[in-house]
Amino acid sequence: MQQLVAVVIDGIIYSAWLFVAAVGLTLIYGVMKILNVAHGSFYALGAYAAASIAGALLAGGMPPMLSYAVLLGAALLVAIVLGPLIERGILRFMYARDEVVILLITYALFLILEDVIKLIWGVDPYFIAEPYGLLGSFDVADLTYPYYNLILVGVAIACGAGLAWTLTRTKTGKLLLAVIHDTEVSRAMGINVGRFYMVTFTFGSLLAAIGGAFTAPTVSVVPGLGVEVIVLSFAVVVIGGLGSLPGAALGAVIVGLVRSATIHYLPQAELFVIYLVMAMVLAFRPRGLFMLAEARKI
Amino acid sequence: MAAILDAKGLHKSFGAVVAASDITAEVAPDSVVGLIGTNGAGKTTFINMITGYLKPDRGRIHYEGRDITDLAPRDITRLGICRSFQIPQLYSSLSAYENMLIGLSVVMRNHGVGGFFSRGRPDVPGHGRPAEEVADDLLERFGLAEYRDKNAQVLPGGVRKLLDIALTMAAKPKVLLLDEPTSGVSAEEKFSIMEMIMKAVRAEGVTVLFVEHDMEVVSRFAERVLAFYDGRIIADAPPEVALNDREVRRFVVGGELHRLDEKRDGAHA
Amino acid sequence: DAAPIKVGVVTFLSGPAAGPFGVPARNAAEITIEMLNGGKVPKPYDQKGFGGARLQMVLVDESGGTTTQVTEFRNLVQRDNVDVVIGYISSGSCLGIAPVAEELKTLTVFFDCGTPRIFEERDYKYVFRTSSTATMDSVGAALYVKDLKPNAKVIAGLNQNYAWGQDSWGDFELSMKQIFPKIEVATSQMPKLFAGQYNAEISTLLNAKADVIHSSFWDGDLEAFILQAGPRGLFKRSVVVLTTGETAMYKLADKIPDGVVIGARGPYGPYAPDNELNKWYSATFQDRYNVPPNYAAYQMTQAILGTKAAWEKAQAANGGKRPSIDQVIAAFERLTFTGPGGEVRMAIGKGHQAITETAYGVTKKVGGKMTVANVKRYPAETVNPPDGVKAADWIKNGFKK
Amino acid sequence: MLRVEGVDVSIQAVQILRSVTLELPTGSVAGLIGRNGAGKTTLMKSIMGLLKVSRGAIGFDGADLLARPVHARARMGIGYMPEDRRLIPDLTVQENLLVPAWAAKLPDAAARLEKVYQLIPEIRHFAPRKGLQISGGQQKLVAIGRALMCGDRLLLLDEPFEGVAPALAHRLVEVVGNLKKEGMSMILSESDLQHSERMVDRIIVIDRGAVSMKN
Amino acid sequence: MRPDRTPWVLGAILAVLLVVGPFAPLWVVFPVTIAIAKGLVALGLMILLRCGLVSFGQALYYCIGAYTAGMLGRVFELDGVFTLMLAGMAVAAATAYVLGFLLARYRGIFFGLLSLAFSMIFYGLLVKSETLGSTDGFNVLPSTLFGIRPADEWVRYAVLAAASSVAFVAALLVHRYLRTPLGSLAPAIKDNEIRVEYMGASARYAIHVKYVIAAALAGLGGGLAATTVGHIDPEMAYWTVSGEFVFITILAGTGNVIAPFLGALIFEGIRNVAFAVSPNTWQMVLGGALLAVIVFLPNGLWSLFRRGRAA
Ligand SMILES: Nc1ncnc2c1ncn2[C@@H]1O[C@H](COP(=O)(O)OP(=O)(O)OP(=O)(O)O)[C@@H](O)[C@H]1O
Ligand SMILES: Nc1ncnc2c1ncn2[C@@H]1O[C@H](COP(=O)(O)OP(=O)(O)OP(=O)(O)O)[C@@H](O)[C@H]1O
Ligand SMILES: [Mg+2]
Ligand SMILES: [Mg+2]
Repeated sequence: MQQLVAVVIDGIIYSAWLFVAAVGLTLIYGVMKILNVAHGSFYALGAYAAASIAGALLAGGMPPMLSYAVLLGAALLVAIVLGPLIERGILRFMYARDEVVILLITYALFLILEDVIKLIWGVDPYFIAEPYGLLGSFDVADLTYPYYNLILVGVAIACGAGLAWTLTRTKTGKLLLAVIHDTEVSRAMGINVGRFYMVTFTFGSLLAAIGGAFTAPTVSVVPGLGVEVIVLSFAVVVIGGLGSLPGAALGAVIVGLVRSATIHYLPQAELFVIYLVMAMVLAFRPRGLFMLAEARKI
Repeated sequence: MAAILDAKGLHKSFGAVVAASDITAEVAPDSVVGLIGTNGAGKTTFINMITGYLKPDRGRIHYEGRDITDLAPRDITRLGICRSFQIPQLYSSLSAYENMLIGLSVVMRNHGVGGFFSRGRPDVPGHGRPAEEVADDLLERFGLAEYRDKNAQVLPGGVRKLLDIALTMAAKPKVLLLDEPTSGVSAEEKFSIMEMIMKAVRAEGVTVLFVEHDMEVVSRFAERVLAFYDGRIIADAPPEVALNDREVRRFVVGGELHRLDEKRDGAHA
Repeated sequence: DAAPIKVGVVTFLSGPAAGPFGVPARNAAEITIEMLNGGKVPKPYDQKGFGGARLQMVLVDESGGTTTQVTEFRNLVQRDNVDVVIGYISSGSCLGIAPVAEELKTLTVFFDCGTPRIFEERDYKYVFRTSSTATMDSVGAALYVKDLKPNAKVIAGLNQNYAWGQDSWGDFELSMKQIFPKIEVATSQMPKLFAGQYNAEISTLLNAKADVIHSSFWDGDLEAFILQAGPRGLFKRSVVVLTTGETAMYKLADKIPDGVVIGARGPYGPYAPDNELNKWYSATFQDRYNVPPNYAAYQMTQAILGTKAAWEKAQAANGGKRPSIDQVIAAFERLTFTGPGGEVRMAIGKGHQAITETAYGVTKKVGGKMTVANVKRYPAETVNPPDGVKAADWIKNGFKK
Repeated sequence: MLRVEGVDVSIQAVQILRSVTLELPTGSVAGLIGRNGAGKTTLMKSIMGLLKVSRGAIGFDGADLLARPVHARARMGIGYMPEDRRLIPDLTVQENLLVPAWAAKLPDAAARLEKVYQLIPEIRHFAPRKGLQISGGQQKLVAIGRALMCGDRLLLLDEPFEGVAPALAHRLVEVVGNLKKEGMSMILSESDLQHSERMVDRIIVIDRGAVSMKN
Repeated sequence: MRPDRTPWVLGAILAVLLVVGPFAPLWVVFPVTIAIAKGLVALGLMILLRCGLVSFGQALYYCIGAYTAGMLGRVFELDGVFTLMLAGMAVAAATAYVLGFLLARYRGIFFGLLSLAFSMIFYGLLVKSETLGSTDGFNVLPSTLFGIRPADEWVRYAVLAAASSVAFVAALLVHRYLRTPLGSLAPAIKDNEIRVEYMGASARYAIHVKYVIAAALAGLGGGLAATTVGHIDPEMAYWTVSGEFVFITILAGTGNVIAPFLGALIFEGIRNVAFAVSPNTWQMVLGGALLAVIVFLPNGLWSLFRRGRAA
């Protein structure tokens, strides 16, 4: 029983992290049909910006409680500077090209950004551990968890709910669907497609950066941080069904719980459990959990 | 003579929308049937069911006495039932000529010709000439020669339509189903194209079903008309009779009686 | 003036291993070669370069996988005509490079990689390794646990799921079973390399209530683990042994509580002996890079100095003329030399594999500064197998032949 | 009033439109007639801004259209119906209709929607269905309705009657006639004058990318 | 119809490699051989790419080929280059035949990521197999040619000659296959599967066949890489390796069977140069170069040659 509680809590914490890291990818893929490998770079950039800015401010005597706001601010900074730059500067000239070609472009960007990070921050790790312990911790089932984990869960829920509301309940969401499907007609119907793309890309990047920024306090920020995130996010997004927000949420929860159960009961299998889950889900639902195979009208 | 195509009690609904309710029709070999009806009456659904794209909820379809209801589209096609599409289905990144070549190569493969070990340029079964020649010939006959090397994606609407039909004709069908073959095609060409198709297939005793909104075309080419309304067949008669049927005039043909009853057409939705 | 000697230096310059190992090692190579060329290294290394000939460094990144590394190695030898290659952190690279070095007849000195397999599986003529194998770290850790917690009953492990992590845990578990025949293994966690999130693993470790937790985590993973485990009280519940903890101990000084067992993969960093060479080395390094040299830096310098020692020994035997590679190799085999970490003996692997002493201690903050206390040193022979015996067999046999 | 002057359009280095000049006074309906491939769609797309004009000028009510991006043209009250319908498959019919209103943030979206339903009552019956579920002809009706949502000054309808059952086509002709009375300008393309004959004020004949006007 | 010149060009390339090989510097011979191995994998990916499928898990078959070769040496002490390559190919093809039943149902990103999942599961299994050295892998026996072990100076050339001959045959066969009805169906499947079905062909069957061919080629390349590099490790199945193959394929373009080899050669070349000129920031150089190729050569490297011919 006690172990089961731990499985669930650990699973949820991991799910929250996974969801925040992955949801931006779903958004960008869903809208722009771009499998954005540079997503990992934004995650890493968010973490670096958060760690270095918050670190500097804390050293300069900022009240520690403000550091949470700084994490968010750092992520915003990264996304607002780089998102439009990359989208307007490079990607927008490529939309006519094949999906895989754009994928490769983001891969090339990822390579470049890896070294940019190295040039800016060097290879030594950055830490911004204060926010993690600051709020104290709670005990369940003989285990101690810092409250910070709840912040992570909160961030995940906030991102998910906000996005879901925007996409399904607002006109903007519907217009996005139109843009996704047919840019030419969307333009002719009066939609400013360019702005939609830019905002979407920036927002997706922002989510990645938030993921990185809020993970920073729990890890050491080092080169290569973003690599793992890429495939994990892809897995989550595919399990859920591409472009589906509830899908991404459910995918994250499934992966999180399964991984945590594996670690508790069968640690040896942790290495490939995520891929097993992905293969199993796809075997039974070839287009992910939340994507309906709709017949095309002929 | 036994029917070549025999649909019995076909029923198909999409949620609350009934697209086919108790459609029963026998088609005699070597006949030409025109399908008319309001928009959303169920004409395309009927063709989709015959060609295996949609499975009817109830009812069976027989072709030359064989039950084909549960076959996949490709198997039905291989039996000789070929169709064209209301919205042209082309290989959009390929040129018109390449579209034809691929179509023909599938035909050859289905007849076991042109595989990895075959030498030279074998003839396309049914056409008696190598694929390259057949392709150019078909393009020529459909007036598509000038578009030979243009990508299907950028072809004008009417031309896409014709290419779609030409692709369908490549397989030398025994039953030909054409979904609005002349919509989008220039007025001057409508008749000549239809005539050309008829001439090509009628000599070989091919059965033709075509959906059409242009009543002149229908009355000129169809030997028999099936009029659809709201998922049902409301008239089944030679064109002179069917087109003067009261209900058909009211719902389909229009003219003096053209004011529509607003409550009809899929009013269940 | 003698023709310069070209030295290929290979270490991680990108990716996660660059920060803790690769770049410190590169820095060490840079500064060592520069000092050697300037003749500024204390005795017995005060001759310029190698035997008077200047050293010229050709730098290569170790990233990109074995195929890339083999390609780059060939480039170094056949395109850049280097005389000797010093490098390689990853065991996979070392295993892949060794046969190629043999094929290309190029003197190759591994400075860091841990796997004992290299000289156990094959004999090499051109390949040397100037640091001890990972076996030493695990055996040393077990011996230290014996001294620190003689009543230990339950152990648990947290190691990365790849060869190094598996071997480290395997050797440690085996050694513990030799030392404590009744020891119980509560759990062995093997998260994926660079997973970053260890909450679930930490929960299982907390639940294990083990006396000792062994981890060969390094770099970002190690640091993330420390950051996440600290607030959850893991260090209070169990004694944690971090076999490579030295690379993190200064950076995370305020996050590591007292009493954590720290290893440095040999007598490096805080465990380095108090001799002239080390005083010079740590001061020079600190001066240039503003951080103390970590064990990867020590190992790199040790490899360069060892090669120098062999080279100059061969040169002396050759009447002061530049020696051939074969002569250098003859001099290198079974050589004993001194690095900033103390004495190194090329004692096993038919004289190609070094053994050194090792040391472990526990963290202790003194006046806010991180130090190690309760340091125990283990002579080379107690923590390394004798020549010709496989590490695993040696442990299984109760640390005997 | 729409004024097209000496417009050349090339696609991938092939010239499609050659020095097209035409004028369309406010409140008049022009039939654009030509064979397959004559350039009807190309001309409409050029006016809408979906194709790049290499030479010439297009003005609408005194504004220089070429200087405005596509979406700005739509927001000026130009409605366009592509020949291949192109509804958004995942949106319902009603949402498809509302897209132009949402895009331009029109305050009277509901009223406009209601007007479309009144003009083409058939649409109301399948309004809750998804774009990909309705039949080809039904899609055509929705596409026309969608063009009407934002097009309150100029309508560009590319083959609006193709695939529409004759009874309904007659009705649409009447609808068009009523709109004209409200002062709307319109260009309808058709391959001949089968449906539009009775209501067009002028005929634009297009052949191999060149136009000639008839009144 | 334009006469088909590809077989002649292929033959000429083979001849050049065989003749120039002995005189080329050894540090060139090795990466060229590696490029041929990767080119074989890319050739398979090209077949899939032509029908719009991108496999992010082709490293699975590359690794299977390599491990088959390695295991044959380890267990049965087989060391003939051709034996090892063909064995790798056979095992890869057999695996693909089985997995193909599942994968042929998938399209787009789902195909890509499901194949990625399989390769990562295989990677996980290899990492767990400590007797095979886990992530460190193990050495492959030095290879022989028809039972003869060439002298050290000639080994590289011998392997190059073997590799280029095999690649020549493979490329010729694939070239021929692409012109058969089933082979030529690829762009049709990519564009419009409904139409393919309505022509009477099974897209799923065609994809299954292509998948097996692609896997066979990857296995062949893996076997070759194993004997060339002399060391194998599970990393060969890692997704980044698959990613590299995809990159090469797309860089090359799908125009011709020669393109993948060209792409592999240029990719290896760029990386070699990047490593040499900028050891600390080679990723940036590589990324920049690749970006430039994608942006300025929309149809892949092959378009360079196309354009030259048209002019
Ligand atoms: N993207 C393109 N690339 C190349 N040629 C094109 C492109 N788009 C159109 N064309 C060519 O421009 C010409 C005019 O085409 P357009 O679609 O305007 O004809 P249309 O009059 O609308 O014909 P239809 O009545 O069949 O719809 C055709 O020859 C067509 O092939
Ligand atoms: N996949 C589907 N989901 C829901 N409703 C559908 C689907 N396919 C067809 N329908 C509905 O079924 C009815 C019949 O459609 P069908 O396409 O057969 O009409 P049609 O007679 O071909 O009309 P048109 O002349 O407009 O092409 C229509 O009301 C249509 O909206
Ligand atoms: Mg229809
Ligand atoms: Mg047109």
